This record gives sequence, C-alpha cells and structure tokens, in this order.
Amino acid sequence: MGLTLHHFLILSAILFSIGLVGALTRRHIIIMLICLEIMLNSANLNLIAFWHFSPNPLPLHGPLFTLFAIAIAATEAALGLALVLAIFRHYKTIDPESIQDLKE
Amino acid sequence: MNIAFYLLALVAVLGAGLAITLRNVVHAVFSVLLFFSALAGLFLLMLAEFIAAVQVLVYIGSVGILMLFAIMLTTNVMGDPNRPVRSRGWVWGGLAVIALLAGVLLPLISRTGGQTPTPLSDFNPSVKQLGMVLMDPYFASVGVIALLLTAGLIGAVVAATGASEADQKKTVPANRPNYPNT
Amino acid sequence: MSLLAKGILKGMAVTAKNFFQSYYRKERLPTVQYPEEKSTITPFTRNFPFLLYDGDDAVDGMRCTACTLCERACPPQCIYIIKDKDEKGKPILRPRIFDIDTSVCMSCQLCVEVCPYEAIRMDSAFELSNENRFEGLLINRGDLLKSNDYYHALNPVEARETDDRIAAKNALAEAKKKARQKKTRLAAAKAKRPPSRLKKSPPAREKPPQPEKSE
Amino acid sequence: MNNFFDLKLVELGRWIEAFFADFPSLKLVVHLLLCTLPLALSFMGAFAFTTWLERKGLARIQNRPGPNRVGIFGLLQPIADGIKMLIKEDIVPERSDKLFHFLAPIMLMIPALIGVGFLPLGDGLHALPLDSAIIFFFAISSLNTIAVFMAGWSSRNKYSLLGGMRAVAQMISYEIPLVLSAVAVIMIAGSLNAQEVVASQQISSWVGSGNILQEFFGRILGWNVFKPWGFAGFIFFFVAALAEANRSPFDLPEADSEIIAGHLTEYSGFKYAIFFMGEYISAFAIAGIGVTLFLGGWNGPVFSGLPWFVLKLFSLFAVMIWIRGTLPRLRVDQLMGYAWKFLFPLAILNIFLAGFYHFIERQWGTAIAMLAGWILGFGALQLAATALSRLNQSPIMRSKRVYQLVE
Repeated sequence: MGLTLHHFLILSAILFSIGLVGALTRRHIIIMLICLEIMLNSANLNLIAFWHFSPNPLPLHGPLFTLFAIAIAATEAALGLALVLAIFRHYKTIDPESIQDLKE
Repeated sequence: MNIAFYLLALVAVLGAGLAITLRNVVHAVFSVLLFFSALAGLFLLMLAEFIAAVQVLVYIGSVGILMLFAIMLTTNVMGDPNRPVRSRGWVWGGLAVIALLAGVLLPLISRTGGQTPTPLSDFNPSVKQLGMVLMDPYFASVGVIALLLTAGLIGAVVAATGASEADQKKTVPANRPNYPNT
Repeated sequence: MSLLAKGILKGMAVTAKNFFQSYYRKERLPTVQYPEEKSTITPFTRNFPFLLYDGDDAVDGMRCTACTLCERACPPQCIYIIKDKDEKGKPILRPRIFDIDTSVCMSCQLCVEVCPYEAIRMDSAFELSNENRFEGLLINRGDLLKSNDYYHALNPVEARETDDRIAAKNALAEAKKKARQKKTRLAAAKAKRPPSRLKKSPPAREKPPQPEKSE
Repeated sequence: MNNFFDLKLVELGRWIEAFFADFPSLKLVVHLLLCTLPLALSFMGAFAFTTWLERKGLARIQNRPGPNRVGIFGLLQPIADGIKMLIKEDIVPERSDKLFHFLAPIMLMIPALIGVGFLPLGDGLHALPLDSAIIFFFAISSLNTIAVFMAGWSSRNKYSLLGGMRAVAQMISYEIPLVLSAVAVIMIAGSLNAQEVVASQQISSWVGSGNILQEFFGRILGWNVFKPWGFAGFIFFFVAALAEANRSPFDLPEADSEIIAGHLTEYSGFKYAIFFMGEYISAFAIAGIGVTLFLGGWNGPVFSGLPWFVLKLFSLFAVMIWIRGTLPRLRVDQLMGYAWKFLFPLAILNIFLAGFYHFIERQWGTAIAMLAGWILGFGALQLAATALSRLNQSPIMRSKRVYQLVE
C-alpha cells in the first residue's frame, strides 16, 4: 500500500492535538510557545501534503504558503520570547497562573 | 518511502509528545528540535526540499536556539519540584482535545479505503521555479513579509531590551559607590 | 583614511617570515633536540654540589674535614654529615656519611662559599632524574666524590685558581711550621730572649689551617 | 583530458557496483556506501593530516620544530594521538546530564559529515547533488550551534555553560554575514545548485574553444575572487567562516586562558576526540563551501577536478592556520560588534555592488565592468568601512587621551 494523502492528514491531526494538549495543560510559558510551534508545523505539513497530492502542483502554492507561514512563525517566536523576557523581568516568574494582575 | 514515512512519523510524534510531558525545559526544547527535524524529513519526502532547508535553518537553527536562550535567561531549568507541571484544569483541556481529535479523525479513518490523487512521477519542483513564482505574481507578499519580519524583529528587540534600562534605574541602590574614573 | 587591515597584514608578514626563515636560518630555530644533542654548558653553570678529592683514592684524598660549616649554612638544610671514627672510637677529620638531598637542594652555592677547605664545588650535571623518589634522589658520599681532574675538566679557570690558592695556603703553612720550628730551636738555644711580635702575627684574612696545627 | 581524474573515479564506482548487478537491494546498499564511505573516510584522514599540518605550521611560526618523533617528520603523530585518546579514561561529571553529554559529540559530527556531502568535490563527485545544496549546507551547518550548546549545558560546569552560550551567540551572529556574502554569489550565478555555481565560474566562451591559452585562463579568470565584489565577499565570508568554525582569532568559546576550554572542559578520551574531529570537519566543510563559492570549486588550469579542489581546500586551511599563528583572540564585545556593526552592513553593501557590477558587465562588457568595479566598488567599500569603523569607535577612543595621576 502506497502513501496517500490520508497518511499525512492523520499524522498532522495527531501532531496538532499533541500541541493543543500541551498548550492547554502545561504551566510554563516557553513550553506553551513550543506547543504553538508544534501546531503551526503540523499545519505546514498539511499544506505541503495537499500540494504534493494535488492534481496540478505546478504553481507551487503549497511551498509558497508554507514559506510565508514559516516566516511569520519565526517572527512570532522572536516576539513571543521577547515578551517572555519582558514578563520575567517584570514579574520575576513565568508561571502563567501566577501572572494575574488584572484578575485581582 | 513507506518505511521512511512511518519512521519519521514516529520520530515526530515522539518528539512532540516528549516536548509536552518532560519536566526539564531544556530537554523539552531538544525534543521539539527532534520533532522539527522529523518534519523537515517529511517535507523532503514530499519533494519540497527548499521548504525542508528553510525548516532546518529557521526552526532548528534559530527558533530552537532562541528558546534555549530564553530559558537560560529566565527560569530554573529543572523546574521547581514542588510546582505541578500541569495547570489547574488540565483534565478538561485534555478531554476537549481528545474529543476534537476524534471528531477530526473519524471521517478520515472511515474513508481510508477511498483513493487519493497519486503523487506525480515526472514532476520535479526546482528552487528556480519557486523563485520565479515569488518574483512574478507574489512579489507584493514577499515585500509584506519582509516588512513584517523587520517590524517584528525590531519589536522583539525593543520588548526584550527597552524596559530593562528603566527597571535598572529603579533597582540601583542609593548608596552605590561612585567610581568617577571608570 | 588608512587601508583596511593594514595591521593584520603586517602581522601576517612577520609570522610568514618566521615560518620560512625557520627552515634555513639557525637563529629562527634555536631548539636543540635534547637526548640526541645537548646544548653547550658554560663553565659557570651550577646545578648541584659535589665533593673534591686529591690524588687517586677518593676516601684518603678527601678534602672535606666534616667541619659541618656547609651543613649549617645550607638554607634548605639538605646536607647531612656524620663524622668518621677509627676502630678505637677516636674521631677522624673526615665524614663517614655525607648526604645531599637533590629534591631539596636549591642550587644556591652557599656551601661552596662557606667551605674553608675548597672541598665542595658546584657541578653542572643536570640529568639527575631517578626512578626512586626518596633514596634515588638522596645522593651519598660515594657518588658525591669527584676527582680534581673532573673539576679541571668542568671549569679549568676556577680549578686552577683553587689549586693556586691551596698551594699558597700550603706554602704558608709550611713557612709557618718552619718558623715555629726555628722559633722553638731559637728558644731552646737562647731562652732569655723575648719573642718578637712582628713575626708572630699572620695575615688577617688567611686563617691558620687547622689540620696542620693538629699534626 | 580535462576531467580524467574524476571520470576515472566515477568509472571505478560503476565498476564496483557492476559486481552486484544481480542483487538490486544489495546494489543499493553498495551504491549508498560508495557515495558516503569514501567521503567520510577521506575527510577523517584529512582531519588527521590537518592536525599534523597545524601543529607543524604553528611550531614553525613560533620558531620551534614541532612534532618530529613519531615517524618521519612526525607524520604518524595523529595516529599516536588517536591511540592515546582511545585508551584514555572517559570521565563524565557525576551530576551532568549523561544522555546529552554523550549525544553532543555525535550531534556535532553528523551535521559536519552531512555538510561535507553537499560540497561538489569534482565533476560528478557530489554525494548529495540537491537542487538547493547551498542553502541546505547553511541549514546543516547551523546545527553546530545546537551541539555546542548541548555540550556546554549538559556538562554542568559554569565554564562549559559560559563557553556554550558564547558559542551560540557568536555562531548566530556570524551566520548572517556568512550567508549574506554567499547571497551575492548565488545571485550572480542564478542558482542554489553547487555544481551550477562552480560551472558559472568558468569563462564559458573560452573553455570550449580549441585555443590552449584560452582554455588555460578560462578556467582561472572566471573565479569569483577575481571580481571586485567577489574579492570583498570572499574576505567577509572567510572572516565569518573563521568565527563559524570557532577558529582563532574567534575561538572565544574555547578560550583556554579564560574559561578553560569552554564547552570542551568536561570532555575527555574518545568523546573529546570525536568533538575535535567534528570541529575540524565542519571547518573543512565551511572552507569547502568557500572554495565552491569564491575560488572556482574544482576548476583549475590544465586539468580540472578533485585534485584542484583538495589543493584549494588545504591552502585555505593553511591560511586559517597562519591566521591562528598571528592574531590574538578578540574580546567578547569586540566580537559581537564586529559582526553586527561592521561585517553585516558591508556584506549588504556588497550585494548591491554585485548587482551593479552585473548590470555594467551586461551593458558595457567585462573590461569596463572590471575597471569600474575595482575602482568604484573598492572605493565605496573602503569608504563605508572607514566610516563604519569611525562610527563604531567609542567616544573615549575618539577623544584625545588624557592621563591622570593616580593619588
């Protein structure tokens, strides 16, 4: 049995939900950012898979879209980690549950 | 190709799974790097070699290092053993995700017998074509991305360093010795 | 506006000169391949003391009299001397044990400066490594004793000066002995005459050699 | 006549593979082995030779003879060192992260060997002939950083961690001028394919002609170093490559006089040997990509192919050794400032100069482009460099020095 689109879709669904579980359950900002990256990457996998198995792949839309997504993800990671640093400097902790100034 | 896919899929799932379960943050980052490299392999498997190179360059070479730097600058790596790893309502989060996964996967699994389009045999996407496409119809988006990256990086630099000077001014003790000649 | 990287290029030229000239100019490669060839040692090199003897027999010709001046002068106290005794238990002016610990000696040459009999000198031998850390590095009398010829080979100028000094000393002692004999003879001949002061006083610097006195 | 050496090698490979023609799966294995094993072994051999070359060269620069005991001219010294490393005790700090401490040397070694695979060693001698080989090479060489950080962090030693952090900061900073100076070449060659970049460095109209002189010079004068932007780019690339390979004067991560040996502090025995080998092979890989991008790859007069590549690689490495024997180590702030405030703007300017050169060459021909490029381009670069160094000087350096008596 050769590889079909479904293989890649199932894999990316599993990876996406692993990322989602992590983002929802972990208590560490950097781990949460990592989980965001995992989710973005599984989406990229989907894009490339759809492109690869599409009937007319010549316009290269899949790689193009993924390229833009990676660029944006890189920006997001840089900004997110800079914000983590700023938060740490201000609160002296990066536990998301102890940063609740607005709530109190 | 089949073996390669299953191997890489296993590595990817393992990497991602370890990343969200390990207590040691640095270990988590290294396992997510494993996940990124497995994904680069999968891209290579689907003939998107430029994307694979960019994946390695951006995710492993830069984002991973950035994360390690952020960890080194902020937390205790091993984590506080008294602090729980999971957040308060973690059961609900997990259940919601499992439900979502089931919802997404059920239609797919039920239809695995259905044929999907076969991969192309004589089509070899080259980097040159990608470059051409980037230059001709999508030039504006390339410009927008470039602008976004620049703005994002400047923002990151400002967010990471801008506040520090103000903070440092506040924390300087009043009786700090003054060294005029240094 | 100066040319970029001028300093770097200058430095690179210097090292390149060193590199190439080391193949054909001796002063650019002064290393000596030690076990095969040894660099020349100047006569004034000093490393570790040795004891001198005159004549052929090492024990009989020993100049050392076990006066322990060197033992007391030695700053790290690496010299150890025990006087010899004959069968009847009467002390002989000669060391029975004369040990120097190489691992302690600091090559200061104070023992040489202090010795009144020119019996100890500095050697330039430097290959003193040994398999045994304690006994091997403790050098005893038999190994310390070297002939005067060895000293002449080591440092001819100083050796000749030393010999001259000893000869002069011996000559002086001889003259004094003669004078004393003459004096006793004179005293025996003419007891009433008072002894002259001028003849009695020796030169201030040269101490009267003690062994001759005891003979 | 031209590429006979490479062709013979390729033929030899085919000949060996022909023995296994009846067993397709075995043939695949043999093919893979033939692609990878000679490469890995020859680069490991080159590593051994280079350690000898480096010790000998540094010794001569410092007016001493260097290793000369084992074998003639000490040529067997690397083997003696290897045996010593093998039988040494492998000491792992008790509280270190054992797994990562073990993995770090491997993590350095594998990307280095993969990176070597992207180099076009000769006509047809190319282990991984990907279409985007050059960007893959840069991607793979950025993995060095991870390995060094891994080693520094897992050793649980403050010097190791300091070395690791220094290495990460340095490698990330110098990767930018490195890639930017390569971008100019890629832009002019119009391809990320390493073989095409090499092919673009011949004067194509001369190489095919029967004229002996034209054949001879057509394979030299087309090299990118002989173009104004290429010369400047080569210098930027070389400086960045030195930093990227952690070689002197940018060997701050290992700075033995300040932080013992940085990330290598807690390594001993065979792991250290692997680490050492990995660093040398990645230095080889970076020098090799420099040869490919700027020094014409395997192009050379009389005959082209593998021997020229090897010759160029080793001469580039000899220059690295020469620099190591000459220049003292930089300070950390000087290092970062040099990358960001000096090399980075100049490399960007160089890309523009390359573009202008390309257009002038198209419009008015090579001769005028060369003239204009060497005079105007270098004037512009020199002006920019002087202005940058003036700007980067701290106010203290700019003002007249005033000496005060210390009370």
